[in-house]
Amino acid sequence: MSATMPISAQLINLFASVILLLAFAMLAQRRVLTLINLFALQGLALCLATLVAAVSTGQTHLYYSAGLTLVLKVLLLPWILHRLVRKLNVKSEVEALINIPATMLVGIVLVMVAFNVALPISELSQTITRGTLGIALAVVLLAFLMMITRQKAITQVVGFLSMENGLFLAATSATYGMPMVVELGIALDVLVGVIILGVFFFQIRDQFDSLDIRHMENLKDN
Amino acid sequence: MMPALLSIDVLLIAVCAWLAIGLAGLAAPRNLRFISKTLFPLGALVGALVGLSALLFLGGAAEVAVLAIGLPNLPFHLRLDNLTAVFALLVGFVSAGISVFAAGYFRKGEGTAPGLMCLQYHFFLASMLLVLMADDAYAFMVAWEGMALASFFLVTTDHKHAEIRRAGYLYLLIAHIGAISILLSFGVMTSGSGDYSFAGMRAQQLSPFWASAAYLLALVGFGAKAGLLPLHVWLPEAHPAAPSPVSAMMSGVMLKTAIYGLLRVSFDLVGDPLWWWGVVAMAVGLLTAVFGVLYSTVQSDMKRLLAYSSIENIGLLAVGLGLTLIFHAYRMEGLAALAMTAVLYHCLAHAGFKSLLFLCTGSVLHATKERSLGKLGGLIHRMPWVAWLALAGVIASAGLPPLSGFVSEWLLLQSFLFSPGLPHPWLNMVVPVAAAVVALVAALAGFAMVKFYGIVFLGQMREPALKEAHDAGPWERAGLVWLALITLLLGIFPATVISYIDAATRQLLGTGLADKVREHGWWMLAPISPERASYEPLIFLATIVVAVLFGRQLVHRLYHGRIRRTPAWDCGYVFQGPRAQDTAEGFSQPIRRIFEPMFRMERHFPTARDSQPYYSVKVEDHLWHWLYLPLARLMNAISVLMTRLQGGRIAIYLLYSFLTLIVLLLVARP
Amino acid sequence: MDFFVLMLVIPLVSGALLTVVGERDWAPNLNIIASLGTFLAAAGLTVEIVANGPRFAFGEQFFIDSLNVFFVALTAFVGLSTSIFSGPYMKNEREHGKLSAPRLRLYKSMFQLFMFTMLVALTTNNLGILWVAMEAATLTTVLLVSLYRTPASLEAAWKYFILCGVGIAQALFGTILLYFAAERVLGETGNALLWTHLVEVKGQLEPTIMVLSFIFLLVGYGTKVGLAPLHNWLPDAHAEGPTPVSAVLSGLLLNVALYAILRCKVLADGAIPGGFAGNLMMGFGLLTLVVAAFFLSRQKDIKRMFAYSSIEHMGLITFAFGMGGAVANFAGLLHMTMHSLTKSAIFFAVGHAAQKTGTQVMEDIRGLIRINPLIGWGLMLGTLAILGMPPFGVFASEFMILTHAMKHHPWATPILLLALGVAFAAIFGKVQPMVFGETHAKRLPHAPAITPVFVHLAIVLMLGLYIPPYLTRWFHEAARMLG
Amino acid sequence: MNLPWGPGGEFARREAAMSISGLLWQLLAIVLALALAPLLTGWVNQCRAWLQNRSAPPLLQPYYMLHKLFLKDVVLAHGASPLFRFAPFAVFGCMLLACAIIPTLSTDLPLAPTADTIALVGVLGLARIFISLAAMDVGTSFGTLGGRREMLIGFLAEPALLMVIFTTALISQSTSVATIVETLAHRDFIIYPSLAFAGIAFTFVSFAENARVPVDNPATHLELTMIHEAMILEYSGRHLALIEWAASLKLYAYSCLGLALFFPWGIAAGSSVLGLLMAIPVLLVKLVIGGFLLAGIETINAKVRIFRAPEFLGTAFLLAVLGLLVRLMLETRV
Repeated sequence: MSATMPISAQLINLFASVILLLAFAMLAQRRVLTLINLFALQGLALCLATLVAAVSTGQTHLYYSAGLTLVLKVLLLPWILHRLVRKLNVKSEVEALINIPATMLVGIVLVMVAFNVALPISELSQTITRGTLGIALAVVLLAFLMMITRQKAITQVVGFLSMENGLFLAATSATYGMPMVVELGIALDVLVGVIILGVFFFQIRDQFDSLDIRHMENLKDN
Repeated sequence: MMPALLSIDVLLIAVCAWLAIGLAGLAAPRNLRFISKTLFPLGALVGALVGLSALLFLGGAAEVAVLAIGLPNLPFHLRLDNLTAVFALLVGFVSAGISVFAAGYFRKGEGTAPGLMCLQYHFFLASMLLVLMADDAYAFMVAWEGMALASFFLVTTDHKHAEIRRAGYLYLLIAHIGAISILLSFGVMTSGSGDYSFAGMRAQQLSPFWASAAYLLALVGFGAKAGLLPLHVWLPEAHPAAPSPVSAMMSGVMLKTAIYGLLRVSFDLVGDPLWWWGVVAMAVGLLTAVFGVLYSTVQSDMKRLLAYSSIENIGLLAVGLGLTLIFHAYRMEGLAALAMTAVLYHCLAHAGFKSLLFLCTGSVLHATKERSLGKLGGLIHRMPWVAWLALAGVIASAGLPPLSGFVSEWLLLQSFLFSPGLPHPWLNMVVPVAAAVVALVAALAGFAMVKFYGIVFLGQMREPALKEAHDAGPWERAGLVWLALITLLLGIFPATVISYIDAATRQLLGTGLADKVREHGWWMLAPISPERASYEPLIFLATIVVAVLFGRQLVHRLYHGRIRRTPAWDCGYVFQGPRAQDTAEGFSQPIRRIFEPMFRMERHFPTARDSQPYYSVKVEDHLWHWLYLPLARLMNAISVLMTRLQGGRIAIYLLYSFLTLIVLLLVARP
Repeated sequence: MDFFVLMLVIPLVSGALLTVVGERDWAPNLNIIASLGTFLAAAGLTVEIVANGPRFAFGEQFFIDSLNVFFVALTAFVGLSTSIFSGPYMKNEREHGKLSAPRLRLYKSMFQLFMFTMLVALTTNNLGILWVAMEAATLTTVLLVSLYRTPASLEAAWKYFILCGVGIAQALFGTILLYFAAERVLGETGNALLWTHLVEVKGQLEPTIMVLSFIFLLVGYGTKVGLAPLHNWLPDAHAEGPTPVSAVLSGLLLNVALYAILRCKVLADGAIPGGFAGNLMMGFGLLTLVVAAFFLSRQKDIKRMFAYSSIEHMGLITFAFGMGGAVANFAGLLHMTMHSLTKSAIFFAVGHAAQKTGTQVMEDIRGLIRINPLIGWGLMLGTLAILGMPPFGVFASEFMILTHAMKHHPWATPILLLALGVAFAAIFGKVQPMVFGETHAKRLPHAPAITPVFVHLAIVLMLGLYIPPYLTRWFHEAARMLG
Repeated sequence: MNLPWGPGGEFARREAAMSISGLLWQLLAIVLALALAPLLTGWVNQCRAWLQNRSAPPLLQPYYMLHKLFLKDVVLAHGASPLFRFAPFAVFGCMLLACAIIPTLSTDLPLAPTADTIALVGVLGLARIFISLAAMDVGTSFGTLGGRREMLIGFLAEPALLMVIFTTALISQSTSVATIVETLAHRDFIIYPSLAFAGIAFTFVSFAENARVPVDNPATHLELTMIHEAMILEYSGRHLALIEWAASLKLYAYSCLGLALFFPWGIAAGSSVLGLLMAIPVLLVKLVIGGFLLAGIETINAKVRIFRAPEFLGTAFLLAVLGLLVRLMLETRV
């Protein structure tokens, strides 16, 4: 990164780093409610990054995108998740399959992988925020890792949504956002998905008396 | 003038007619009378027509047709040449007999509805004919698998028995594996040209390696259908399971389509053969023949006995084929023609006598409801027609003059005898030994046939219920007589028959026996010259018949013809019940003893303390335990390993996805 | 009215309508009528496209050419027969007490919505909307899979949701990268996700980005196709959902996901030299084929087994498209058609069979041919067809795939054949005793709708022996488009 | 035709084969066989008796036996089928044919092309099948036992016999008996080591096939040992007579075949009266010596257990194959 980088780019890079940091924090987090809050924070950082991009490029649809992120990822989804956690009486401890230090180590490796993979592409980017593509990929991979290592249904969903954040970051940083109609569609899908999942949680709890996904290992072939 | 109807058109019409007859059966699936007394005789008529038109065609120039069906870039190519015609002759005439028999065979209330069976049966016939006519890989495969499918359904007609279902499964599975192998062979023969018509394959020049690959794949593929070792296991299971006309059709006719396929590939499609192909075929054939005949002697089920005997005959055919290949590879076309004639002749002969024997078992089965040799006996008294006609089949099957089986065996041995002179010392050594084995097989076949005939038809009835047995009905008799007639005619007019089927040999090898044979008149078979070898079955038969009649007249004239009936003498023993006779197991005891390592036996001997002493012996196939079961276990083990992938844990599933992604990101580069 | 609009509107409106009116006596008929309407509209559209060539709709957002109109026709047709089949099937389920009226309402409306999302996915020109529609299809089917609300169905639906959700998220990343690559060429015109525009400039797309993009797209949509080792959701979802859903999942959804990959492959092929995309697909295809084949023999549940069979066939089709070239693409398309028709027919028969015997456990299903000969023969012939027995059409396409593979990738043929052989042994060994043999099962109140089974099989049979010239032309056109 | 050998010039086509004189000679050969066969049996029995220090039956005893049996009524078991009654005639016919095609006096026989050596083995096999089936027909314990044993011997002996014939056929490049004999008899004297092997094998086979001592004992009715006798237990009257006669014919046929193959000198090549008249005494002398040797071997051997018979015949088979190989190894490249 050269020293002549405009302030907006520096800001976006900053927010991207914050998102990555938050992804690590989520990976390390043991409590469900804090996890949701971290997710909301990540959304906020994403929103701010988008906003900076919008201001610096003057593209109007990025404003909409930022607003959408704010409404959906920062307010609506965390609220729904909070409600679910309260209604379902989820135990606040999150149990991981592998212990957290090990997870973090794997996470570091993943970040290295992501940066390496994204490097050749970043160099092609004409946008001011090209470095963030690697971060976006790292966030996606970290979220993936979180889904693998966590045993609660609800943490898997948070991981899934965090992955979505990474994707949006990628979209913003690499291309200044997707076409509006697509972004709307994606947002709608995410929303509907979370609502369906919410319904699911209740059914799962009714059937299994728990939201622990280890109870859902009956369908197998071996 | 009307444009003349080509023979290929006649055959095509026959295919359609068979299909139509089959579908007509579906129109009234439960009307047994209509189906058996109208449709099956019609099918027989079509069969006779097929045989006749093939006979008339023989010697003619190849006819081709391209149908509007098939794949977009590969429509059905059909071709009628002399090789096809010889086998079409076989299919037509033999199926005619079997269909006539079937008209009287099927009864009410047995397994599949008669209409459905009629469909399957005629579909089977049509697909066999189509196999012979197919001139591209797709048409061939469609017909080939259609044939397997139809026969599979026929085999499982009586599917409420678990072992019949198992037999059907094994059959279709091996047939399918064979089909895969055949397809691969075709693929190799196109050698990447993408032209899957047979004409395209002929045009290819394969390197020896790929030609060998194609040949070996074909050997495996067609061998699976024919019942060559070690892919024979389906045969002794499927034949007893099927209704007898179907067994007859499968054993007599269907197995020959595999021989046809081998001939087609080895001599027509693949190009110039290598000498060791013949050695491979011969070795496999010898093993198969010895195995088949030994196992046929120890069977206790009459249809299994015949099924193993079919394996033996297929083995002999493979030996003949191998010999032909060897001669052909060394450009000794005259001898190759002799061996190939033996093969073709044996195809015809075996088709006749083996279907005859299977149909006889069908009649016996109907009359007694019994397949086990241990519960039959003395049926010659109740079923004279069947018994005397079966005798013809037995003599032919034992390879004895003057019936059909002997002619082909004779030709085969002749070609063995003239094999020295091969430019390969090892072969010169090995071939006579092979001839010795063939001789042993032929002799053992006699043993098996005596056992079959003696225990089923002769002696005292082993069960009281056999007294109720009735002879075959008129339709069944007609079918049997027809096939016995084929066996007889093939036996006593070999020169005539050879002068017909020679066209196929000539087509494949460029030379034939017909000229030599025709030099000596129709009664004499002298494929090379009378000084070398000759055989006059008609005079042979006539001499024996004259001797018998003359001797009888003479004895009656000079002495008398008085007969007194008394109980049997038997060295004065009193206890002469049916159980004093040899059982099926007892009869084959010498074989089991001499060839003990060949069998996997489970025996139970009675001890002094048994309250109900009994003896039992169960003979099993080594290959099951050496090949098939380990293979099944291996497959199962792989499956068990594989299914660990699906352990039920979502985190692991996600991990798979994750790792796939990571690996691809790191590794995949254009 | 425009056939295209009609085709999209009918399922959407009828889906909403079915939600509103709830479960009534005539609701199944409405379902059928809506499906019929969709099918007729699709047929009309097909005729139009075949006659007039490709067209756009809604500006450039939708694009119908001979490739996707073929999928559209197939989807609408299988949708129609599934709706016919599900009428009596669902009635029986209700009388067995497995489903209540609200669930049936949910089923019908979701079914129509599912059709809608698939038709959108197939016809859209915008790769972003394609993604959105795929995700929406996942959501609707998640609800369908969990329809019984049993622990097993919930577990299956959950796995389906998470795995496919994650998978499709990766596809989104791939789409973003694609957009990124396209924008460098097309500029910020908003057309950078329109396939018709992309395909014109595919040669100029940056290969480095396209490699990454295609990897993400393949892994993403590949999860939905059921490529190993991403397939784990598939058998669960097929086995635990209602049978009509299994039929459309196997027969349609997998096709649509593969269609998405195909569209992306065309772009990747244009951008990346050396057949990278094709090789990747061939690798995945072979792996999938082999893995699925070995899974088959260990199955106990009939629907699960046929689900693995679907995976196996998807592997084969992916392999075919991976090989590329007119013949292989043609064969792939043909095989997709055959597989859809055959597999849905099998699921129809299996559904009736399982209903009649009251179980999906294969060892407990015996003697179908005695319970109902038509179902028995339907299952038997369907199984033989799917196993690639001539004269059924599956053999035709397998023949073309195999022969093409022999010509261009001889090393792969033994693997293909081994897998096909293993699959044959496994499936046929299990189906035969179910169809044949003795039984104690009882009759059911509602006569089964067996017509769809035999209509499908008859089409498959016909196509095995004779492919009409216009269909050939159409397929060739589509195959050529795939390059 | 591209054969590695050409048809030998010395084999003139036998145009005269079907001539009247040919037919007469053929008839003479048959009649001679019919007449001489029981005599040969009688002679062997006489020799055996001498060698065993018994007083011998008259030389013509077999004829008396036949006459007596023909006179007697046939006593038929209740369970006997028509096959049982047909079999003796069939067996007799087969043996007659066999005798007709084996050159005894002359190689110029009209029936010679009817059956070559392979067919000869076939005709013997046919007879065996008939007699075995007949043995099983009545359904007694000994009958089936005999039939089974006969088939056992048969399937071991038949290939050995074929191998012997193959060896000779390879030497003469022909399977026609007449041609073989002509070649062996009228060529310059060459030592064929292969023939020695073949000869021993042939001897073994003929002992087994004719129910002679190491394998079977023609003079026993001891149930555990008998083979041939077990099969014909139920026969009586003219049927038994025919079977006994056929057995004699078989012995005669084997003897003549052996003589023709291994000691072919003296058999006339054409149909000249002189040659034929010369051939008769030569044949008689050879048969007398052969019969004596047969009796001698029978005397100095003991009957073996039935399960040693396969070993015995296996040895024969092996020797025959060995002969064949020797033929190929040593004699083809001369």
